[in-house]
Amino acid sequence: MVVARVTADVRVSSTDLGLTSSDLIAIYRDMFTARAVSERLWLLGRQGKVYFLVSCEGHEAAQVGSVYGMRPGTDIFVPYYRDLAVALALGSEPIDMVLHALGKSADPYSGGRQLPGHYSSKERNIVSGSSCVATQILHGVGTAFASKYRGEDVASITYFGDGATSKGDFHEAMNFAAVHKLPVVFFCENNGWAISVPQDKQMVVQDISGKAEGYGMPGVTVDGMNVLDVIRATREARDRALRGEGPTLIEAKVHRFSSHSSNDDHRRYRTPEELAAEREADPVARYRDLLIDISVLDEARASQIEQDVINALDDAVDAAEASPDPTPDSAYTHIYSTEGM
Amino acid sequence: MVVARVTADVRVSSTDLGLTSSDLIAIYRDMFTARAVSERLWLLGRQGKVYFLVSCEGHEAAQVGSVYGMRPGTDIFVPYYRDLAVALALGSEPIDMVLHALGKSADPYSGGRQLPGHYSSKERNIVSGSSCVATQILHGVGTAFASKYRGEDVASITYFGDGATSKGDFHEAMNFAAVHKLPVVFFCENNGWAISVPQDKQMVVQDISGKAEGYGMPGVTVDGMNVLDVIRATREARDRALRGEGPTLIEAKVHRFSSHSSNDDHRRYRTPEELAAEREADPVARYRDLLIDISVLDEARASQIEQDVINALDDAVDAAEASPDPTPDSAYTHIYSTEGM
Amino acid sequence: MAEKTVLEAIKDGLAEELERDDSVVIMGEDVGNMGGAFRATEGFLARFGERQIIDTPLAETSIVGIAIGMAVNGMRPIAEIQFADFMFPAYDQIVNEAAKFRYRSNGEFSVPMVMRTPYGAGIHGGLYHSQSIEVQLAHIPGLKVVAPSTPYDAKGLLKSSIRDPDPVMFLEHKRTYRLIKGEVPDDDYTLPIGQADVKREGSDITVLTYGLMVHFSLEAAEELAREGVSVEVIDLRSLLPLDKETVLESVKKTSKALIVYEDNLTLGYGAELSAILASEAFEYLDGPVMRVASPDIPSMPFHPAMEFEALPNPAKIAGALRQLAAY
Amino acid sequence: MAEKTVLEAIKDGLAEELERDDSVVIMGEDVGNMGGAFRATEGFLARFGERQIIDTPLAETSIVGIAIGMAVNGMRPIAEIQFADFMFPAYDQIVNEAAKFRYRSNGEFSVPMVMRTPYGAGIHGGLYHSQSIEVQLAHIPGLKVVAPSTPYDAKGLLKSSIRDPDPVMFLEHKRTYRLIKGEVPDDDYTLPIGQADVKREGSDITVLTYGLMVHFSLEAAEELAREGVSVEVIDLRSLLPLDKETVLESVKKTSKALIVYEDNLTLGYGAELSAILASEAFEYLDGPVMRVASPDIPSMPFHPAMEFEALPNPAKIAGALRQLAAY
Ligand SMILES: Cc1ncc(C[n+]2csc(CCOP(=O)(O)OP(=O)(O)O)c2C)c(N)n1
Ligand SMILES: Cc1ncc(C[n+]2csc(CCOP(=O)(O)OP(=O)(O)O)c2C)c(N)n1
Ligand SMILES: [Mg+2]
Ligand SMILES: [Mg+2]
Repeated sequence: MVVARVTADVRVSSTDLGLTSSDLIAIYRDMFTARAVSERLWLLGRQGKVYFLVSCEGHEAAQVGSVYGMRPGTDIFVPYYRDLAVALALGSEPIDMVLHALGKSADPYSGGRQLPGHYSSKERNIVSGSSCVATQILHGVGTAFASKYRGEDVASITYFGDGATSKGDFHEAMNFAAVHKLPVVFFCENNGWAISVPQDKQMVVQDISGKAEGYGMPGVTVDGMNVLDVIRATREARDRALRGEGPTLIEAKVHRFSSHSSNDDHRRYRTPEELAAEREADPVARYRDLLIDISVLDEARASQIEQDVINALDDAVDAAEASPDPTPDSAYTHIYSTEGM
Repeated sequence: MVVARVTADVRVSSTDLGLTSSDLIAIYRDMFTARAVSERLWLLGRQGKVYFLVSCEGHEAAQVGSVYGMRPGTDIFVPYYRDLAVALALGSEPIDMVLHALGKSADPYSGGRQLPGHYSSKERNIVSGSSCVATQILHGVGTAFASKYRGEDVASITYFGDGATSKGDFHEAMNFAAVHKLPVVFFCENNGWAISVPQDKQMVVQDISGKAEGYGMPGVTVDGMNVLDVIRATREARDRALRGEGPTLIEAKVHRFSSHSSNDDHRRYRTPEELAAEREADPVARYRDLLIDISVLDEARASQIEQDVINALDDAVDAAEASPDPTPDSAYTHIYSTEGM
Repeated sequence: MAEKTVLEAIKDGLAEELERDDSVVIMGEDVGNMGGAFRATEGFLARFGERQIIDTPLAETSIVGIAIGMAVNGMRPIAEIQFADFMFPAYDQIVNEAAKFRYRSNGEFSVPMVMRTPYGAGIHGGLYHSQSIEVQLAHIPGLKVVAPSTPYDAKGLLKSSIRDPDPVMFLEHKRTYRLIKGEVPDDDYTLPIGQADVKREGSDITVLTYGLMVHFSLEAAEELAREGVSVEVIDLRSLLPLDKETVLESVKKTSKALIVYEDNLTLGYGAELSAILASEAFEYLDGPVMRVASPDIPSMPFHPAMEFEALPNPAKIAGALRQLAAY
Repeated sequence: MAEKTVLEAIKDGLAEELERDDSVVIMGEDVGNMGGAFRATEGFLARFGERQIIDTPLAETSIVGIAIGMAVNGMRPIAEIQFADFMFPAYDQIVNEAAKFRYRSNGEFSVPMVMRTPYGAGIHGGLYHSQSIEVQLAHIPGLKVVAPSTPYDAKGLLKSSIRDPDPVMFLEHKRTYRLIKGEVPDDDYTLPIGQADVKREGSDITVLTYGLMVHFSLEAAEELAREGVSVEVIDLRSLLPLDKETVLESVKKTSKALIVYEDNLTLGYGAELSAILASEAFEYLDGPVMRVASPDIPSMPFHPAMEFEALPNPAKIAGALRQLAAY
């Protein structure tokens, strides 16, 4: 029976990944939270309360899986604007996301300075990024260099989309990391689109992982809609990095369920059929089903988790909306250190 | 007997390349001239008459071969600073090289504006380049785009060193050309050094041609010390381009016999043994021997050609030295078109 | 004549040039499938086809670098940079290549290309969708830099830019796209690059400005008029070359100058205008040359409270004008 | 104390900091094997090893971008750009990343890195080994920009730059490397970034300048002294932040200002100095604010006949000083 086989596979899989039942549930909570936050923020956008948004819908398994494959608290994360679920899985709270989206003074990522989608936390080793595509890939190589330089057992992971691979920064980062055998994981969330430009107008090849070879590093393609597969691939890459064998390029194939951003309407360049078909492989629903199949969750427990998340989110939105805006003159701080040299 | 086999091979090789005896001799003349000009300019440098030089010594077969593999007069050439022999094979005269090296007003490439090594000729379809490594690779993609756009039977060839492949421009150029199946040949003269940085500090891989695959284009490595091999590889790439099958990356493995430039002394970072060993595979001497072996040349005829070149070069140096310097106020022309729009 | 927005005028200008000259193409991110981030090329893919409307990979260095090669080989590419903030990866190709091609080849090669890009703040674009980049371009001999403020100017200057034999950086203030409307002739017309336009005549103070700030300055001038101060507003339109004659003539007439720009103060474009006045109109000046600009912060913060704190506005301009008037 | 060249002083400063702080590394093209294009790191590979002296692939975007990541993670990298002309490929990483890291993270992250690069002309480097790049950097809040002119200043400011918590662009005029000598203390010392230095006191005219032009201006001042004109020469040393106090104080004293820089005139660094004077010292000015700079050509041509035509020199500076003196 198919279900039984899947069940057995997953049990083996999760066990040899060292994941307990409560890990498996935590993973689900993170994925569901990411979805719920994305949807709620989108709603706030519709209500005109949020000016700009990037949703992570469709990327939840890839993003959450990548975090569970690394070692949060130790490793260094260099995300891009779509990585809402990365930030959540690293311990960001939904209220942080709402404060950020509203540009509130208490926005923990930037104090209301950055467009929504720019996660940053010194405490959680999430490195601040710009909106400029691909620049952060080089920063992740640099953080990895420093960890190795000091002889630390720390890896870096740097995230980017398929679009980013076209840019010189990607190339230079891959090459340098390979030459220096740096402990860095290149994590590409390939959703097949750079806004409206489909993959075949971006590149000739099908698999972005194939780009690794030219740099002398391994590349793997993984089903980015399957969180356990992503955990496994990321963990292997991390282990390899820490064994001193250098970087790995992981391509997580995913679908972008939403428009590129709240400024975009992807129905202008995609057919309803295409969009509906992609939604069928929903990574959150799929993983939920799996946990129920293998009896890590039952329907009631799952619903309870979801309700708790929604409730917390309701509170978060209320609290964030009531939170003060930045003062005008807060625009003038943190340009330079005030400590002098 | 080895010699006989080589002879037969070369005859077949040159015949199926469509090269007549006089072509074979012209090729030799170009290679020898390039060597002689390089050496002479170096001498002028020693005498303090020339401020800066880049020699093509060691790259002659690759450079001249690439030109004979293309169609001069029709195709578009986008060289870099080391491509003295490319410019010569395309019809530049030694005096042009000397005028250029001296920065004379009659310098046909730039009127004394550019450092020596920056060849340019609208008439000969040699596109002007900067000193900035790798930028020209994108220009060659653009010229190829325009030829294809107008439906012309014209290919472009763009030249660069191993060092240039590290830069984002190379990556972006390769990718775009592959996506648009452009009629362009990427010609990499891999001498294993970016000034003092050896290949293994530049990249992990041995063969630069292997970088092509990640872009979905063919890559070939060719012995850049063997002019006929280079002609064949370039011609195949050109043919492929004009059949509409897209770009090819050619890696010509060569040795840089001289220091990087007249400002460099490579004995600071290379051993005398290494340098001597490389000189043994001299592409000019090797090709000369070959032509004699297959009786296209005999010693007397070869010496005659060489003497003619040297004589012409003597005259060129005298004439160039007597040629006027640029006037100071020639610094102010050609910033914008004077024709208005 | 019809009333159009800046965006519509630009769209018309692009379409007419694509139609007129087959060597003109538009290349950039999302210019095809999506019709551009601001819809400046909406419908173009269907109308002109993939041949003339080229959706490129996400790589600005290559967009500009390849456009240069195309221009060198007989085409007239229009390279779109989706936001001015993303011009910087292409800066090397612009400065070291496009700007120097003619000069370095002693006049043999030229680069007749246009780089179009939306710049400026005021739409809550945050740090990376708000920057001004004119200084980095107008400092570079070999380039032309155009920054229109009205639909009429935008269309006429865009056409001139496309037909120009040299590389033209065409800067479109994104806040003007839909905000600013005006009459635009239906027939083909061009406006010469390098001529400023007196948008409002006055006798007491000269305002030198461009882009969105033209409109804010006109508002302020109107306010000052009610207070009895006559303000002349000069829209530079072209930043390189600069129409120094018009600038000097006006300041010699009014004897007072206020320079308004949105970029951060230090080494903003207005610094050069100040320097010119301090050197070439010194004897005519009856007061300090004043500047209203954004403060020296790295870029515009996202939250409107901070954004509007930092941006110049009609009230700030009026305030400076009052100071000058009272001097 | 010992007499050193600018190059020796820089070399000493680098070596001492590498020695003092293990988090300091030097990365760039040819910094190891070859000891740098100008030999600023000669012998360093042998002395400090491959760990601290990193020969990078030829890719400026990555040199700066990776240095940023290293700095964010606790190191103090010194990224060398072989020639200032090759900074442009890294411009995006400098402007959009290094300069904005602290601001965009609301103060959480900082980028304590130094970018060193030789700039300027006068050595027949042609179009691509001669450019000045200070404007493109000094316009950017979040960066610091230092441009010393003497061995003493170079070493002291270099050490401060390396220890600074923010990204510092350290601009070395390549013509001063071996030309300019001076006394340098043997012991560890630093000079604060942001303080100008009065290199010569005078009472009639103020010259504001930096880099090689300090020396040319001093020569011209000497000449004018013989003609009875007392010229004060201020070496800005730090271009961002600018020591406005020292500048204004001097000009208020002398009432006349000449600004000298090597970059092309339009929107060169001196434009901002002019603008500051025209606005903040207007009432003190007894003559136009003059500038001596290179003409607006794309870069320095190779042949010395053209190069020396274009470059400022003591005679041109003296000429302008005479004009001002006679005003
Ligand atoms: C350098 C740069 N160029 C252009 C943009 C505008 N832009 C923002 S996201 C994007 C597409 C990115 O696609 P991809 O890397 O595949 O990531 P995805 O959004 O699909 O996750 C573009 C073109 C930008 N932010 N930065
Ligand atoms: C963008 C840029 N960075 C640095 C330099 C300085 N530089 C000139 S040539 C060179 C090495 C180039 O090596 P390669 O591409 O292998 O060509 P080769 O000289 O070996 O033929 C370097 C670093 C430059 N000219 N341009
Ligand atoms: Mg994508
Ligand atoms: Mg090489």
